[in-house]
Amino acid sequence: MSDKRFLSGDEAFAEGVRLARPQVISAYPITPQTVVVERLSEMVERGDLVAEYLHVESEHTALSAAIGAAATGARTFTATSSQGLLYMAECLTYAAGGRFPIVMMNANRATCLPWNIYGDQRDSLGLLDHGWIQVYARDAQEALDLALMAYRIAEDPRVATPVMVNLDGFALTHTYEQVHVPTQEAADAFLPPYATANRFDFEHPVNIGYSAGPAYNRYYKYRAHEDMCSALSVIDQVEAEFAATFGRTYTGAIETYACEDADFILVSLGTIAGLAEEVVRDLRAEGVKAGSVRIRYMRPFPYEALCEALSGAACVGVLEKDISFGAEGTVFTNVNSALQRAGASIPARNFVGGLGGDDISREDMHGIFASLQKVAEGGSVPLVSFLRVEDEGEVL
Amino acid sequence: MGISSKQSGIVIPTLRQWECVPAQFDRSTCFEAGHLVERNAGWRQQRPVINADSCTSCLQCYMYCPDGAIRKTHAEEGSGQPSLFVDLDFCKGCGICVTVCRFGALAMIPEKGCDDER
Amino acid sequence: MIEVIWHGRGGQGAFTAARLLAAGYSAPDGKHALAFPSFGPERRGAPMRAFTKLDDAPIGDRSACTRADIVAYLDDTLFDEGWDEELKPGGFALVNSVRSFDDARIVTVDADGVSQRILGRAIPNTALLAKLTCMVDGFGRDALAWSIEHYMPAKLHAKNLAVVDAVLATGEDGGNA
Amino acid sequence: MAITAKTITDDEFFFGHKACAGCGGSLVLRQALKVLGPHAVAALPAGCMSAVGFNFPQLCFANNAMITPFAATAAVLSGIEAGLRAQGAKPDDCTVVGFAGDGGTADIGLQALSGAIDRNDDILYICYDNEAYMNTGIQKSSLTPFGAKTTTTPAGRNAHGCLTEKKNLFEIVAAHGIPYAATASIGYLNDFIRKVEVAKSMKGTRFIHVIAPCPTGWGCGVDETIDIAKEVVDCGLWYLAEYRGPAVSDVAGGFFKLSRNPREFAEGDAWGSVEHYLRRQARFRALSDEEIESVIQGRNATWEHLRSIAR
Repeated sequence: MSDKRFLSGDEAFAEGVRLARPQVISAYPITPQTVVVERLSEMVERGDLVAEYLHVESEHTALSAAIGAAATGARTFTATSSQGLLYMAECLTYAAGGRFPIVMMNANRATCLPWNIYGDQRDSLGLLDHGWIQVYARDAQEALDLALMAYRIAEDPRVATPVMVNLDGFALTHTYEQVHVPTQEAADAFLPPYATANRFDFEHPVNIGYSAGPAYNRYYKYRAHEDMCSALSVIDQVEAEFAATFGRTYTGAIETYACEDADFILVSLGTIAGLAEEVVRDLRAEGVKAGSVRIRYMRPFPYEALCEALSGAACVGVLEKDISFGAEGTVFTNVNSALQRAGASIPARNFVGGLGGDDISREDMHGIFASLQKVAEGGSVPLVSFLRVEDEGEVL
Repeated sequence: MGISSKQSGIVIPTLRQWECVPAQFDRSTCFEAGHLVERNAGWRQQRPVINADSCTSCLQCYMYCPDGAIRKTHAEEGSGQPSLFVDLDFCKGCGICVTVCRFGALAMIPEKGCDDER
Repeated sequence: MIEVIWHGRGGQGAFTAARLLAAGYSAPDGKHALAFPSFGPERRGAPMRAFTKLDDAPIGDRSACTRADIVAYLDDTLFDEGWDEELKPGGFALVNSVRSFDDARIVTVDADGVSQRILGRAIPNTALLAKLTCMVDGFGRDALAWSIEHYMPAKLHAKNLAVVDAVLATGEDGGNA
Repeated sequence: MAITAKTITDDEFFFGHKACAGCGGSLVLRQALKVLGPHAVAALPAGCMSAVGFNFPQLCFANNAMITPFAATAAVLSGIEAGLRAQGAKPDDCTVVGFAGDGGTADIGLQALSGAIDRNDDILYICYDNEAYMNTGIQKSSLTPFGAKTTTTPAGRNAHGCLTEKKNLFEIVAAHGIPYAATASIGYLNDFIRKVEVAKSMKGTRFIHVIAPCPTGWGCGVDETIDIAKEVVDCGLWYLAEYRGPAVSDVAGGFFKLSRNPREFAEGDAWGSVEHYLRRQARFRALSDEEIESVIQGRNATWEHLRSIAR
């Protein structure tokens, strides 16, 4: 049912897109997304993928063209990264508001200035409020599988919301590993063709994407919110079907590791959770009850699942490649909100690292867990700390 | 089918009764085309009147009306010329029809005081 | 875990070597590998690095290796003072060189010479990989051949396999080729 | 067969809209859609015509139509066309058509338009030019002519309105080698309708730039729209022309043709003179006689150029 291949995250995702049979692809190259659009171009050239490939002149047009194509009922794909994502930001709201189930891959990359092409997650986390489902992959296999699942989730009539699949720039997009590539037959069995009433119709013409004044606007926003919330259960259903078809299991909006009896739990996103789990394993061997939570879906945000995973902890850490200047990391804000909803008075600390592609090492990770232990013992640890930033005045 | 007037058989956005039921529209911005719920009659301070005796059916008023509010009646059997009327539900009273008429067959009159003032 | 750091210049095939090693090693079920370049734009001729991580378990740490079991140099001119700072205890440097070194930790292959003779161009990566088949458990000649056949363009298979066999013919004791 | 007042369809595809009384832009949409017929798919960016055309639940397009991000008219058109074609769902008589204003075309939308022409996507782009950002309340665009007062080019002691010349959008578009580009005026409706018909019959990217006066922004009577749209042509400040690219004309550099080439222009303050045209609009009220003379000189230079390139 599948073919094992040694692929980068970008290449794996392109394979997933091929299997999903998008009818229109419009994309503009940007590092570190570029390999995806190169592979898709090759697939179209070879005839392995039958799609209209629009060589657009900008990211703004990439998503706008995808919106136009989606309005005809076509399955569409685009991909971007960083400044490109920001450049198409206004179009994100058109896609979400129009309830067009576009799937977009975003290669997580730092945002300017200083100019930097390396991985962090400030690009997508800064756009959480634009109505897209946001999911973060940990490895190339999950990236490929998410390409297929994202269409199922986005196109589910109860959801009808675009999905942004985030891959850590370089650490995932450019790292090669073994990936099971499903057969087209299995992919087709899992993902049927897209069918919708939200499209142009020559028998019964429609107006799409109109304006709506104060008397009506709120209903659209309310429904979008309700549907996004209920997408959590659709995600579970889609993953169950995915497991039945392909034999690979995913765990919903979060993934937990050794959390059941953990005192110190570190919450993170994307590939860095892999290192967190290795460090948890080391700490467990030393008798420290550590655990790791990987948030897979930032939107819809998994309040309940997080509360359940974190409620027994003595201290929670949130490690993220993001900072909301003048506030704190956005993931931290969201996690704290979940804890507050559960009425849990668990101390939590925010660790900001990996910005602009900076390494997060095993030693850094041990340091974070040491800080969590210190907090639990009543020690003083700043609410928000930047990893690897020396004290003011120190010569680097 | 709202947009096709049953009487005339032409395709045109048409007024209809509408009830606001959010569940019927709130999941996408995709809705039946040509769905009108309001007239534009209230915009008018004056209205055009057509003097049928002077009208040559040259159709310039029909062509140049930005609102499509000069409408044709279907020609009677055997008669080649359509006659024209003003759709007072949607005429905004701009007066373009009067200025483009070379035959003086249209004139603007004050809206106030008209029997069917809307 | 076995970690390999590759030093080369843009265009020499260091990252291809990193990938071929990882792909061949992890082809059997239960074996895992990551291969990645030093991230960023690659410029022809500029010194660059690539990394291979090999293990029996899934590899969570995707950060660049700082110390490796094997540090491979595709270009003799990159092999310089301080080379042993990247070595784990017991590690080896593998150098494309015709020089001889009085240090048991340095293994050399005349990869330029072999590849020039067989490929007609100095593309040293498969010659170095051939040497690695003697140094990495679970990455024998068959695994390398499988990698070449699956991840190199078809027209290059035969000649690269010839390079591998030429290197191996000079002795499988890890001695200098 | 050419469409005339007698033969044009009775169908109305843009009706019940909330455009200002006497709006020139709405006439562009009304007539273009009548020519293109029920299978046209229209896309409109944020702007007057989308704001007045579909404000839920008052939806005034009888055909398939959608809104686009401001900068993305051509981009969305490309997507619609590709989507229909990819699904084999595009009727033979379907024109994918965009209607964008001067700002939405010559300013923020120019990049997407250039991209679509570069790809030669099979779309028709119609720019209705009312010479300023009217939907937001009359601000200068790059198609605002010299001397026009807008809310961002006020006429005061130091400056008499807009200081820049109208951008030469038609030649910019033609320079791509586009299969078909034309200029038109709603004052010459038969000419406009003919050009829409020509565009409808062709494949690839097609572009029509049609001048569409805005009584609100230009400062004239709501019943003057058509007359003023005629006069701008007759006084030579707007020209009616067609361009056919090398691929369809077999002429290197393309084939440029004037649809109207008056032997002479009216002078003084007679109807059809530059002075009459400018003086009747409040937006040009601050212009001095010298500035009007400079507009006339500019007009003359433009026509010298046009006549030199026309065949």
